[in-house]
Amino acid sequence: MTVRIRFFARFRELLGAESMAGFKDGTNIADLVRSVTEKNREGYNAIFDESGNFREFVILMQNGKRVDVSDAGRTGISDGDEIAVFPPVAGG
Amino acid sequence: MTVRIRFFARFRELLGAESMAGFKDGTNIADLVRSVTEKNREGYNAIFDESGNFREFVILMQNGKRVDVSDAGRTGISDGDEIAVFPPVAGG
Amino acid sequence: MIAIQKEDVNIAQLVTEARKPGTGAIVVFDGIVRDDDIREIELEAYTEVALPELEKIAKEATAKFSLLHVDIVHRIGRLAIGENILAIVVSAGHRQEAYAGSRFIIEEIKVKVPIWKKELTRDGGRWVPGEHSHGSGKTV
Amino acid sequence: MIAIQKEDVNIAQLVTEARKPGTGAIVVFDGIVRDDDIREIELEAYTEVALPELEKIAKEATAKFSLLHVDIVHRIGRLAIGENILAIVVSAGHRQEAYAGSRFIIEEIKVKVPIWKKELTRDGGRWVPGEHSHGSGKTV
Repeated sequence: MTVRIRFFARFRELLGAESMAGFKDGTNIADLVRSVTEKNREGYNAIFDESGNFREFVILMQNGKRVDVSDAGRTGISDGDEIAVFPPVAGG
Repeated sequence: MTVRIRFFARFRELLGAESMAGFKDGTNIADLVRSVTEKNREGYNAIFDESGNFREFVILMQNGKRVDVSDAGRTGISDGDEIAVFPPVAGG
Repeated sequence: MIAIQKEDVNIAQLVTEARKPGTGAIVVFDGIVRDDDIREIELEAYTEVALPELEKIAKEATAKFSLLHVDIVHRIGRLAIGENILAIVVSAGHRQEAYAGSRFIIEEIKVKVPIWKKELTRDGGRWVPGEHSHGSGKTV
Repeated sequence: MIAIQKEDVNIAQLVTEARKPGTGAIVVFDGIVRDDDIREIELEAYTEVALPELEKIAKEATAKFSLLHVDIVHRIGRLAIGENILAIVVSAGHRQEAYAGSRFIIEEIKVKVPIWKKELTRDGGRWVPGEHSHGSGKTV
């Protein structure tokens, strides 16, 4: 299945605005973000801590709906999903 | 001495915008307002209660400075003073 | 600009000119003649006292909330429904100060500045009671 | 009008059009690029999520504060010092609702809407940390 991953702000500068990637069924959001970022040391380190867990401030969305980072490891993805990864918002 | 008395809003409608009047030295603000209004029953009643005291909400100014109605009976006036009498403000 | 005037106020121009160095937030309050079953309203001011009082309120707000710019324009005379009564424009470095400064100014105006409003209705008129008045604002 | 756009916003026109029947107060918030030793800022949005989020905030504010009209225009792209970043225009019957509604909207935007700001300085850039962020907003 094919999933679109989008990064914003500082994460976008490090990892690019978006990528499409194929994944096998049963992949969860945490695995997906890890696999897309692991070849980019600086990008990976911006999002994950030394233990490989999402940094506390990272925000994840699946098709525009917030997914708590603590749930990302057990939240499955489906074909055509859009996963967004970004730092805390700062509009206004 | 000559003093200018100004009325605003509802009091102006009842008593006219302003009048100049001559008074003898030693006159206080309460006496002045009473003497200027006493010939106009409706105007007088808008400002004074049955006992002849200023109604609680009446605001007095002497040369642009607030004078509490409870002090009006012992606040003297001077030649050239401007005394203003008005109901609670409602701007904005 | 602190003014009491019959003419309408150009809010767009005030907002443009409020952009002083350091400005991060501008808050505008625009008081409008509301259609409370009236034909129009008439505003009256004790201008010689009201104008310095507005200037004092602007100064106090500036000091208290670190404002960078303050405009207060209060209209008098006859105004139709939908017309501007009062425009307050404040600039500050941050939004907290801009909102608080704006609010301070309107609340002070409501209780301290000698201006009165009469609602003109089909059957006569009614002086709007002051917000902190003990009076009843009865029809006269 | 709820929008995320590169173009500037015509605040005067919004204020004119905000005069819905029953309006007694209009409050405008105008967020401006502040001169914090920067050259300009660059704003980025996750527009597909940010726009419906702004619409939701406008609806919530309308219900909660009995607003008669709400505009929110958030700009993106590169903006110079003194330019408008965000305009919020709300109308209500009374000032209390207009101020509270305006304030509610800006506070919600600050924490809920996926928009980011980068300050461009002489020696590079700095992402502005979110107000409720745990991140440090360090220079990158």
